[in-house]
Amino acid sequence: MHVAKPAYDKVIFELSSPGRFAYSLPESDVPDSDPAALLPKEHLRASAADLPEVSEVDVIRHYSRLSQMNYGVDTHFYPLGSCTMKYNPKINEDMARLGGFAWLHPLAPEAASQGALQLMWELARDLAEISGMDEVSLQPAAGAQGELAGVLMIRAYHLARGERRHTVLIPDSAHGTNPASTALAGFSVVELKSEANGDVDLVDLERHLDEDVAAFMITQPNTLGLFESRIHQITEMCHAKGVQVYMDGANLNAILGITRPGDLGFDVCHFNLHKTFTTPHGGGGPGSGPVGIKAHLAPFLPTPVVVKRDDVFALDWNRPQSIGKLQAFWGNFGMLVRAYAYIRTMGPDGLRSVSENAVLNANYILKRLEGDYDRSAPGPCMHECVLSARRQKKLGVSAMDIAKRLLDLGFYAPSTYFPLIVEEALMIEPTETESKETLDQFCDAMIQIAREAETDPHTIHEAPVTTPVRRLDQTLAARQPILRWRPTK
Amino acid sequence: MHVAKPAYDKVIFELSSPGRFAYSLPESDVPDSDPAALLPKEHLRASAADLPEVSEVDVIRHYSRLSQMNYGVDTHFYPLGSCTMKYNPKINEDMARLGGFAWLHPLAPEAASQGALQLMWELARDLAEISGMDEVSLQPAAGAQGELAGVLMIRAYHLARGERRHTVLIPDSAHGTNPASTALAGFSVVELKSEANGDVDLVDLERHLDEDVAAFMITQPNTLGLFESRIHQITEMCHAKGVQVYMDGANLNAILGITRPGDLGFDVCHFNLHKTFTTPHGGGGPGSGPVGIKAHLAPFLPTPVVVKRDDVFALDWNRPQSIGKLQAFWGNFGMLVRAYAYIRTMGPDGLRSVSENAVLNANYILKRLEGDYDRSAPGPCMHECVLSARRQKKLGVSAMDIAKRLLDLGFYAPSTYFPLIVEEALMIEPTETESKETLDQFCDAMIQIAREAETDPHTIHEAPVTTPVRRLDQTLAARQPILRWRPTK
Amino acid sequence: MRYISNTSAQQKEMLGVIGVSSIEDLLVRIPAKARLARPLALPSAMAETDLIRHLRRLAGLNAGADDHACFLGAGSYDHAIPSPINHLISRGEFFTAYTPYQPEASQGTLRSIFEYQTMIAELTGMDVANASIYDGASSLAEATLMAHSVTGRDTLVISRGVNPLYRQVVETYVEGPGLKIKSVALGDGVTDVDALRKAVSKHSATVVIQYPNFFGSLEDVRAIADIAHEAGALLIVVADPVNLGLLTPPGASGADIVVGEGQGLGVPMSFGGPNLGVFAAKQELVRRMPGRLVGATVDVDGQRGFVLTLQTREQHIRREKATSNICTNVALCALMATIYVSILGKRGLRKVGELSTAKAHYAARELTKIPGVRLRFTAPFFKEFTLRLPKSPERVIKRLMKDRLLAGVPLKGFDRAYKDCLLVAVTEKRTKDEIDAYAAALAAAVA
Amino acid sequence: MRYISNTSAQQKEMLGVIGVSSIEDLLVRIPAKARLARPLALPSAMAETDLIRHLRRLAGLNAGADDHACFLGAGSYDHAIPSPINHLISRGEFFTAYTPYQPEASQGTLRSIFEYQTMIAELTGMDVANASIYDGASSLAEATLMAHSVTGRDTLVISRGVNPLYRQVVETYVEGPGLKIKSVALGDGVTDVDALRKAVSKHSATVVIQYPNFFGSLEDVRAIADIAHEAGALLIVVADPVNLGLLTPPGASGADIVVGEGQGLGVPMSFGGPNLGVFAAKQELVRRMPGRLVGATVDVDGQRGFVLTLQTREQHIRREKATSNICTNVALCALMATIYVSILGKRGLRKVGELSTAKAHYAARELTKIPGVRLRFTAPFFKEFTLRLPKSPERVIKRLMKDRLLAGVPLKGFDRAYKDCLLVAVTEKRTKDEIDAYAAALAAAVA
Ligand SMILES: Cc1ncc(COP(=O)(O)O)c(C=O)c1O
Ligand SMILES: Cc1ncc(COP(=O)(O)O)c(C=O)c1O
Repeated sequence: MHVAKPAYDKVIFELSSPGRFAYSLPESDVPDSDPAALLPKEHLRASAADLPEVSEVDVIRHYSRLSQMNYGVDTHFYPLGSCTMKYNPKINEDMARLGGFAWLHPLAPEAASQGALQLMWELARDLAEISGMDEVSLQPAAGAQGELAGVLMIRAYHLARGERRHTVLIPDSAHGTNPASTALAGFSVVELKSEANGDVDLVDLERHLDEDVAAFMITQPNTLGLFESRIHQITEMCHAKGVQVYMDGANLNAILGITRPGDLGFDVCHFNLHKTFTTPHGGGGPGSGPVGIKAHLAPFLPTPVVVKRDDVFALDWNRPQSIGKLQAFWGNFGMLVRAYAYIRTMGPDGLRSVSENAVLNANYILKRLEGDYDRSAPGPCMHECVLSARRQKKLGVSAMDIAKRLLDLGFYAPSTYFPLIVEEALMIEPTETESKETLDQFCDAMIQIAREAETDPHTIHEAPVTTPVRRLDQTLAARQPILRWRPTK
Repeated sequence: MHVAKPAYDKVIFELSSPGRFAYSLPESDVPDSDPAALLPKEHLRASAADLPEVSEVDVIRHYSRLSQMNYGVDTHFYPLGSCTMKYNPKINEDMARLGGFAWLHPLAPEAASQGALQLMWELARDLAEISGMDEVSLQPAAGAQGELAGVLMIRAYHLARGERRHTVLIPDSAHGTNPASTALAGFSVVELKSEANGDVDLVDLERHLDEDVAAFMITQPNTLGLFESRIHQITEMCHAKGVQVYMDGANLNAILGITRPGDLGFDVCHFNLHKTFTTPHGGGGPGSGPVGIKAHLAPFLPTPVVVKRDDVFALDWNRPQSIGKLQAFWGNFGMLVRAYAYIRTMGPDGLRSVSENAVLNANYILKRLEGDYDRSAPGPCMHECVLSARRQKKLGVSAMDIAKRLLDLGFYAPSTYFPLIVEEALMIEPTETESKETLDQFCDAMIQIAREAETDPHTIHEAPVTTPVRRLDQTLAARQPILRWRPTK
Repeated sequence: MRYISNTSAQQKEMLGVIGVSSIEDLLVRIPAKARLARPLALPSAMAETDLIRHLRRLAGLNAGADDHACFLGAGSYDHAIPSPINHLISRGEFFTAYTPYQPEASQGTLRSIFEYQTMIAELTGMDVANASIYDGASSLAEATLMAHSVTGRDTLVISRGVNPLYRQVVETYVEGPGLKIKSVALGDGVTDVDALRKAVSKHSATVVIQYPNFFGSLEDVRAIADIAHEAGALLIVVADPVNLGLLTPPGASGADIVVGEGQGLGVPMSFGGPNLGVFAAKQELVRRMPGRLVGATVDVDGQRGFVLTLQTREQHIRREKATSNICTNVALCALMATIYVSILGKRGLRKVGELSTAKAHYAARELTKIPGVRLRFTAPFFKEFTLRLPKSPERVIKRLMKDRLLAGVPLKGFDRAYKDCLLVAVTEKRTKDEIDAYAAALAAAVA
Repeated sequence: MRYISNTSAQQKEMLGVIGVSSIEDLLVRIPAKARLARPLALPSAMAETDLIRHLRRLAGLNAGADDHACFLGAGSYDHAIPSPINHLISRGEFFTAYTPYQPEASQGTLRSIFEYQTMIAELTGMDVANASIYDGASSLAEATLMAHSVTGRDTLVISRGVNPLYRQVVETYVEGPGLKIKSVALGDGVTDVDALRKAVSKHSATVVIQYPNFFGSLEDVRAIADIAHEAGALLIVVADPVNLGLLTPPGASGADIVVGEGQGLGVPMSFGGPNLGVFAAKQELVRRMPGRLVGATVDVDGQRGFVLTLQTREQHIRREKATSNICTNVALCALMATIYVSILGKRGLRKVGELSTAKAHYAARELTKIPGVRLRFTAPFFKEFTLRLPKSPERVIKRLMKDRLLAGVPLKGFDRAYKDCLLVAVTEKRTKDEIDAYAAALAAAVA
């Protein structure tokens, strides 16, 4: 019988041995290099920071082993809804590491950064075309920062028109960053109840639309994976009341080349390059969250804006109405290179095909699983489907249990308990990069778990048993937080 | 309880789906590009080769998973004797991939290859200094080819002096490539019995030395990990009879900066850059096996020789007495870059420290294990130690069983059953890159196995149980060889 | 398409299973008038070789620090990046994993973040650090919001020694909550302590300084901490952790929150992003911190393991009441920093500081030997210093580019008062030869 | 030392356990007169940044195909290398593993070699392939020795269409066994079949041809196979597997052994090495093959697994009677090829052939429009062809280097009869623009 290897259980500090080292630094080649002679004493650390003392082989082996404790898209199907865990092309990595990109200082003279600026300018233009927006800022570091930028531009827009509006409407199905970003921008959030399938409740919307409302913020397709059909009506209703409409573009992977936020009437839309445009997630970032806007919001774009003047690219700082800066420099350029490489690789037909296949794959899963799990909404879905484990829950098996069991069966888990409006939600986003074979294996596993819930819930409750650690005590972690390593005496 | 994941069991062909593809090729940008119009019909394949049809994500996931089924130095201690499985520095990889190296065509004009030629010239000079030889050819592709080159030079040397010598003396403790290379060079091999500790039996040697002997070929330190102390006497005895002395340099990691083959009287010595000089083993190559010689053999060096003339580096083809070429081009250049980077990184003191620590580590293991396993020889060893499992064998536990059990305990295995003169040999080479902590863990495991052999041999016989597959049927594989994949109908 | 796995035969088969005849049938909820009736107007697909050619060309138009001697700083630094980092972070299991929501399948990421938190806490001299914020500037902005929420006060007192780009980001972030900013002028290269004392009041949520500051000078953190604390304000110190192997950690001088840009810890400059926002604080502030935190715990078998913890601070639970809106952060950059700190270690990180100090001071000595070139301030500096030039810095920069020298950051764009100034950063990577070449070229340029 | 893990404290501790007082005490068997009394005369240790600077400088002196349009061939080709290859082979588990002696801990390597063997067999049209030989030339040399041992005959009949560098390696390898070589002249770019017929006899162990041959021309393999087989000799065909996605596999034309250089399958040119020696043969010859073979089997639980098999052919078992002395081979290059073939696949590999053919023929048409520039032969060619130039090829090459064009391989060094000839290779990677630029530059150079 096969047996699991004992898991590796070290923290780098535990490999430390006094005097060991992995660094390679030249000796000083300049005269008079004693820091004690160069710096006032009070600025020199009294004692060395307690950092690891390890060799290069220690480092390589430790982090190689740690990596083996992770599931990644490169090794596992990762059906994490809302996250678009598609395959991250390797050529993008090579391109982002080209010397002229990776080693370029952000404050290098503009004349010596023309290639980087051109890439940004073209990418912004391409994202504008893809989204049907008029202009795009590449500066936001992730989706949530794109939201903040977008909402701040809306705020500035109203203020510039002399209007003080204080609330933003957000459906209860929204991602947590939507209300959080909105609050950060100084608005009060009014939560709208969605219809059961995540559609906007038009009556409720109508009721809430007034002069205090600055914006309505929705996700399209919505977080149940459905396209909001009455979108034109919605954007018109809002505009009629002077309300700006914000689209959370996290689900853009569903609609590339099929429909465009700008054409639907949205005023603002952010992108997640780390979702739709293949930049890797890296265990939680870096991402990149460009924000697109219609022309009336252009004066408020974050500074600086990349512009092209007579074939020369430049950073334009002279934007008196700008909301200002979001991060110190121009955006997560390394991610921009990857997204640019991806868009150039795919071309217009390729991008459309991405969405078509993403939709096909999600519907295939939906079809194969609808007998065993409850659907959250009728009809076809877009690029993801949300199932409910409420049937399994009655048998004592929760969405979380199902997630854990999937880990044992060789899959990462779907998103669970999101959107909040679906009980025991299992949000499954396969992406276009997965094959039917993989989807079938996953569906077989899901169906097996549905059977086990009926006949052998113990196996599910015990899961995972094949991972380096088994279920972890979250309560203990929160009650007695241990947030850093300390030597045991 | 933790349970092992079911192993991945695919061959790339089994992921194939007709019409799927991972390649990216431009469309033809030249006119008239139909091959049927350009090439006579009989030269065009009648039907396409039956190759995989897979996507890029299939490829990445498949090979990432396959890699996870391997142990490498980056993940495991690899105490494989005679193989010098030391840590392979990552910076060497970066250097070998520089555009001007990796993308350089071997027949680029000399004027446009000066950097590559300089590197080769310097490396040859450095290896000569390290070994105390007069000249070094970098052309041999691995140790065995270095041996072939060395023995052929000896052959040419004798012939050039008008002597026809037909035999080469090789101790019974030698690596298999020594007799194989010698035979390939057209010599008969006479095997000399070694003393129990692998030392040369001087009486026996004396008896065999005559005018028909072209060379005596030994490994120094020998394959039991011991330095042959009477080496000067041996080389002098040989030289007195006109016999050339060849040193298999596989164990050079023991003596860097401490002693030099050239100073010991050797006429020829090959290097394994993939052992001593950190080029990675890659699952079985590529390696690089430069060969060093004394001046009297220089006329016979393989062509071309890298030379420096007035600060210009060139390939010298005008070597009328040369043994000729060993591979099409100049040597495994990619490996030469790595070895060069390593030698420059270490410097003279660093290299000496390598050998000192390699010796220290081996002796530490020897000391810690000598109570539980039989030593093959008394006294301190050099960079590796050979133990015998003859005690365990009496309990029904063989060297191979011990090797398999080690896999379960998180270590690759020592070399087993080599050298042939040690019964149930376990040849352990820790290398200098391993820490005391790792050595202790390994020794603890070895001692645990020695205990298990006494109390629980069943566990050892069942091993390995944590690997993707368990013990494999070698007999079946050889009796009914299945050497390629075929579709199942 | 090589990134799309299903063949058209499979697509048909799947449509059959679904029970529709085309993908169009799945898009029925998208009304006709919403449909894009034409292909996207984008360049058509490029093959890999063409793409490489194109991007190599673009990259070739930029003056990277790989083939220029880079004396630029001001928030991004050309420190040496040990080779193993890229090899390790490129392993797909790290690179292509999501935020560790399923901890059992993410122990690699979780453990490395736990290590990262420990290292940052050590370096800054604080109790706890989070798993990262986007960059140093947004990290500072988050810190000011946190100070506001902790103190309930509305005014931020910010030294003009803080990177002006950072101050701009703070301005953006405090627009929503409507906080007020009071700027404190510099004396001779460092915060004017008297002016600061006057600026601080019982409305001050925080005092913000940078150490070493934007101009490279070393602030008296301890004195400023006392002023802040006397007024009941928190002291936020912006500090680059790569310097803290040698310099006194702000935590030891009284900082309540330390933020900063961690790019110097092994992250490529990459035209300014992605970066690594470092965020560390005192223990008592932990439940007010923005961003993710990893904590140690045990599994059902009692084995040590790691999880995301104290998540009730975060947006996915607390929504509009969260401490921050941050979700995706810069975990991979934190991993780079973790590996960097492991490699440099206790002694190496100190040595980076020592070498940077030595070379910066050598450079300052050599450059100021040139007639007309002077240090703008007399305050002690660390690895970066401000020069006053006798000729237009922009012209000098252009001239030195010809020698493949990136001479420094001209300060005119930040503050016209410094229009004759050049900010010069010298890391451990710069050689004496490069500095001497710089001096020679500068001498010629201003002659 | 960063690559040496033990600290001096640990070294002392270990010496204590061993029971000696210094490392010197462990070296007692090395006699004093054997000891090197001085440090090695090598440059002293370089820090990583210095090393990078130094090696970048050396690399910069070379004209790589990354920034030159490369029309060089003659055994090494600038085919495009898909990006995933380097990412996958760089995974430490592949990169730093040894030969799979412990199969249970080496299934990754073993499986990939099994795949490789299958692909090479498919491409060459043979029954079995081994796990690799050093390079195409040594692979050919091994094949001739194998033909000798299979037939018991002593003469090798080798066409002058075989790469002269390969023929030199064969000469080296057959020196020991004392085999004789008969060269067969070329007719119009291909082996003179009449001359071949005359050269073959009952002493011929093998006939060796190359397809396409050194000059780029396509040999009539079938006709030559018949001649060889009539005389009881084995036919060895040297062929580049990257071409065999499009071209008729030698196995289908009667080859008994197919060898060749597999570098084109995703292995960087790297100044000529490491390369990938391909070796495939008919089933009945398998037990005489050199090199490693991986076979499928089952484990004790009946699960499929892979092992090194038929090892009694090899040196570590058979010693001086082994079929070859080869031990370390080029497994990692075989892995590159395996991944390459997986990525290109059934259709892609054919397309590489089609594009190469199309571009080579376009180049030949364009270049021969230049007055005085002609094809040296009229025989059909594939992706490589031989030009006769009106001016010294060496001069032309030098001239075209200025335009970042690597124009071709001058043939003078191989055979003075071709001193006015240039061998030009055109892979799928070359663009029409590059070819047109080449034509323009050549026209100017010979005008
Ligand atoms: C629907 C939705 N909106 C917003 C976000 C936030 O994006 P980011 O994590 O890039 O800040 C996410 C991320 O998961 C999301 O799924
Ligand atoms: C002692 C000895 N000699 C020779 C060789 C052969 O070297 P290579 O595998 O490089 O051909 C080896 C390889 O293991 C060896 O250990």
